[in-house]
Amino acid sequence: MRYDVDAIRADFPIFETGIVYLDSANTSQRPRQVLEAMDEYYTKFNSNIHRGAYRFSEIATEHYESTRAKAKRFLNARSTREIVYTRGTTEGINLVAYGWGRKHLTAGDLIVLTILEHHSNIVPWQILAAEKGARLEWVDIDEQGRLRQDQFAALLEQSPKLVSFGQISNAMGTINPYAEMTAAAKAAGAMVLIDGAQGAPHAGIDVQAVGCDFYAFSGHKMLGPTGAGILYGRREVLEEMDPFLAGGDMIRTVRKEGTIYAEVPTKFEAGTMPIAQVIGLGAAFDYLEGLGMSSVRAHELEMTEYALEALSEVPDLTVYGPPASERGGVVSFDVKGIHAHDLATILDRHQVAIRAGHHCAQPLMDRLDVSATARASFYVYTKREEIDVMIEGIRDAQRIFA
Amino acid sequence: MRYDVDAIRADFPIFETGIVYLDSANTSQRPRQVLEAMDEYYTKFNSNIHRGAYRFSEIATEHYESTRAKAKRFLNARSTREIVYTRGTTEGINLVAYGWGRKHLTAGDLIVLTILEHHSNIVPWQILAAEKGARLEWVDIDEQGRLRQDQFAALLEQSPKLVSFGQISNAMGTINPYAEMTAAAKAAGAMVLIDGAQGAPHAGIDVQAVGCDFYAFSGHKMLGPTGAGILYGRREVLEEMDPFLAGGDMIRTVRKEGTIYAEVPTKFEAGTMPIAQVIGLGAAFDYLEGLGMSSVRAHELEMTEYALEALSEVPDLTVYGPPASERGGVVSFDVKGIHAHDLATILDRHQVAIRAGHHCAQPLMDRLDVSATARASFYVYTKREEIDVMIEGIRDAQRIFA
Amino acid sequence: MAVQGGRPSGGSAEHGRTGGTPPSEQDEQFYREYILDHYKNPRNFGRLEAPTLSHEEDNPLCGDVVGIDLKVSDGQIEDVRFHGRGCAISQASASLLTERIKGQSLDDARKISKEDVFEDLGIAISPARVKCALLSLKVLKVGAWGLGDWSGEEEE
Amino acid sequence: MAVQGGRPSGGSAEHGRTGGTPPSEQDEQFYREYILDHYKNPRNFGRLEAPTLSHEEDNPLCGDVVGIDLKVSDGQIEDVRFHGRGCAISQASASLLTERIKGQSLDDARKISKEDVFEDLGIAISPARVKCALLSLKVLKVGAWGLGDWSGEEEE
Ligand SMILES: Cc1ncc(COP(=O)(O)O)c(C=O)c1O
Ligand SMILES: Cc1ncc(COP(=O)(O)O)c(C=O)c1O
Repeated sequence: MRYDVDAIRADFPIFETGIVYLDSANTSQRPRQVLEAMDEYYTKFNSNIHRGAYRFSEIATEHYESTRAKAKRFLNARSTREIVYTRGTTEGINLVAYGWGRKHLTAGDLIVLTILEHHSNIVPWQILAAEKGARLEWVDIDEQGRLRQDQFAALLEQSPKLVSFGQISNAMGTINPYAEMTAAAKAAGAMVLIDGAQGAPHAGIDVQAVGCDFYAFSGHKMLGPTGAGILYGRREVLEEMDPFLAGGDMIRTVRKEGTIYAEVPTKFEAGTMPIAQVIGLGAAFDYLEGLGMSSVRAHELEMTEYALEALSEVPDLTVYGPPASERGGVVSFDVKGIHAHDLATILDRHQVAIRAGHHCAQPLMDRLDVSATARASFYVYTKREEIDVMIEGIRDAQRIFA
Repeated sequence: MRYDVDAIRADFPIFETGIVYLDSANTSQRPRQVLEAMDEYYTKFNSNIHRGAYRFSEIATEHYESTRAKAKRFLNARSTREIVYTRGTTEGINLVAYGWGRKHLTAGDLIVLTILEHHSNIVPWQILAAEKGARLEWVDIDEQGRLRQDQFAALLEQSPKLVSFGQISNAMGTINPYAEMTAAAKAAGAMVLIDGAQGAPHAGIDVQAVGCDFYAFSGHKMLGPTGAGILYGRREVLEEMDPFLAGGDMIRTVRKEGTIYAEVPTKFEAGTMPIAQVIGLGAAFDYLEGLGMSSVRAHELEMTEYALEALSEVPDLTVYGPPASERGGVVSFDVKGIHAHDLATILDRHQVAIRAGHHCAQPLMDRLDVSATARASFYVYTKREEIDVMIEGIRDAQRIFA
Repeated sequence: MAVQGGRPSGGSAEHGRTGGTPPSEQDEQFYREYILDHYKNPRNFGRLEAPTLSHEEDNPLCGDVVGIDLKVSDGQIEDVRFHGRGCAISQASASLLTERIKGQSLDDARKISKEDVFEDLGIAISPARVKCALLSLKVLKVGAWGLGDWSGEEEE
Repeated sequence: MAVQGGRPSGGSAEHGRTGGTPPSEQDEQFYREYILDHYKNPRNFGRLEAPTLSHEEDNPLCGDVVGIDLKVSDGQIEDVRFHGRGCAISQASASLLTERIKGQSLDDARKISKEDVFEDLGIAISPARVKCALLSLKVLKVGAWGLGDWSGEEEE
């Protein structure tokens, strides 16, 4: 089946505004199917879940829980009990830091991160390490933005308690060898968390085949609404973790004298959850499943190749990171003499939305010795012509700043 | 201006389904204004906030931040810096338990709760108390479901570190004398958290006049979407708290060696927030402001009086809690010989949605020595006729179970 | 979540009163005579003197409690009693279950499925009431045969 | 959030190219000649030998850095230098600010407002760029007069 990008774009009302949206690694656009799923909840059976003793609540609960089954299938998890709803990647990683980390880490323990990480996969571990007296070590990159596997192997010899790294870098686009890294880390006895914020939308994962213990990602980067994400956790690991947020619904019984928690995943879902957003996320899974994740990846690869080719023809322009085949739909670059922010402002005048800044990856910026880069990122709806408009805008900026 | 409930109902698409929705204390319905505000974001300027360097992101940021100004006005807070976005009441209370409680509580410290509390205002403190070796004490109720102020006063003499209680009980409807209680607790040197989950939608609050340190509530109970809520915190208190969730956006700078946090409230808002939902919540504030909170309260009082009157004519029916003037729009009751769940099922057949169960207030159920009650709750769109339909359904249930 | 029983479920939010049947008749159908009878006059209600096996469980969400005492000899359930409190569905289902297993062999009782319980009840059980309907079966499975955390719910 | 500068903002998501002006001309207007000139040829750039006051701040979001050295005597700013790196807006605004305060009394410099800075820049500053435009003023206010955490942003 041909990948029909125009047909796909017709599902996204936002494109009627004329925007050239090249910031999907930040947050994606959402198709009307996702918006309709939420509106259906709000207008047809709006009610709270689990607790109700009436029909609306039952329908809402079914819709809400059906997303768990979709997530299970998307990830190839063993059980829906391994699917915990969160607000997004950041909450998922924090949940692990609090519920698993606070319980299991002690002074002197080693946590291995990489220099490619997003702040959300750094700061929770810094706080945890400071609290417990644990150590953090960082895997560096080579000149093409690839993780230094020799260094990683050396760190594994120190028997880290936890290894946490991104499947795909949001700042450089690097696709890490996550399956191999997980296998090596598991063999070294470490717990493995994969930050799937960029991986889930653009590549997907088979958590059983990869064998990671945790996989955190955000719905809003994969066509879903803001406000809902997923933490996958291996059932045995989830079961022996402490709860994180406490309150209504995550309990079995509450007595003045003490509380018995519910079973996983309910134990981690306290209070009224983002019901409509979880339902919207379900529609996003459906949409991506309809396209097929391999088609999504193929389309992005095509866009990335096209963009890298086009950018290579612009003078005084540096691209960071590996070749297209080793990268997600993300291109970070720098134009000589034009600060990324100025570039973004000028592109904005051409209706082109890119991101400029540190991409929540300051340690990586320090490593590259830049304070900011410009970043264009692509998704299911990106067209060649949009990349052309961006290139035109870059050349315009060069004329202005000449 | 007359309170025109039919005009209000016309704003709520859900009523086209014919439902008699008497479960608003659980979650409210949402007017189309709220849904439209979110759809506008999704279809006209969908993008991430703060980080973007283009027009959409600026518009989204403005909309997102404007809710903070609305919340400030709704609560009469001193500054928008005192408004922290959360997922809801539960997350707000947990944020305080982690960010303030973990830092300031030590062994032997006293936390005062009440027997009326929702699990979300119990379990976080149980966990904290267990971790720190702190004590929990509970204020009991009298026979009409009012908090025993004599007992509260006695507990204050023990100089509690924290007093945390609900403005209005979700299970019994009791409106607590929260201003007096806060003043007394502050005079005794305690920190005061008010659980405003039921108070904010149905009564509102003036946090400066009341003088509480924290006020947590949920958007979804006050016409807003699921997934967004607010924690008010006094600025000085917020400023010296530890952060809670860590990650993107809540930082100023991240270095491998350590991280500097952003100022409040950003310090507490990690990762991509529920942008669309916060915008929707802003529209909910607008809607309630349009009605006026005193009109909302007056309408609910009318409905509650009407319901109490009508229920008093049903034989073998016990109502829990205080008279209408001292209660929010919540009526909990019990029909002899019919379990609340059976009653709810039969009412459901009459298209009437009520809640049956422990209402996430098991300690209160234990205190009342019941395992479950039936609960009807009212809001801005409730009509007398709906209460009539419920009464008819109750009588039908009595016929069936006779 | 698996939806049990005959009441159809799914994406539609149709909630109207169907056809010409007034609600009351529907409800009487729903809470069939004999279910109400089992609720009001539970069979095998009480405790056994010296039970071979005894177990109790609750459904914390609505406070239903069911406990079952069994007297077993030679692999046969010679006597059974249940106690508890809660909604009509949970108590009637317990009463019906005791009728089913009394005199049965343990082996046969072991094979009782959720579907059997729904069939005994003979009415459509909506998702919210599934836990009520299956509480007594859970007591039997977990208590009498130590089946761990059998929760009465299918996983997908 | 207060919206600074002339670019209108609000609920509308209009984003179209207005009128007949092609984008390039608009941009040239936006990044006016003299702003680009101040960016490429910053005035008073460098450091002072023995400054009376010296302070540096960064804008962590985009990495802009501005530092200002002042030589003050008898309440007059006798000399000033700035250093830093970053976008055109932040660097031009710093350069313009040094021109404004050089030779001024401290008292007068103390009164410089955000509006003055926007006026010196003479272009519409979009919300995302406000922090860039005001970084140098912040350096002056916080560093030279110890105004605590003046953030360059209004609170509502
Ligand atoms: C009094 C009270 N506190 C806390 C909560 C918890 O609110 P949420 O579930 O929105 O976090 C509720 C609502 O369920 C409530 O009624
Ligand atoms: C690699 C990576 N990790 C984590 C995050 C944080 O995700 P969220 O902001 O949705 O919590 C992001 C996105 O910003 C990301 O790209």
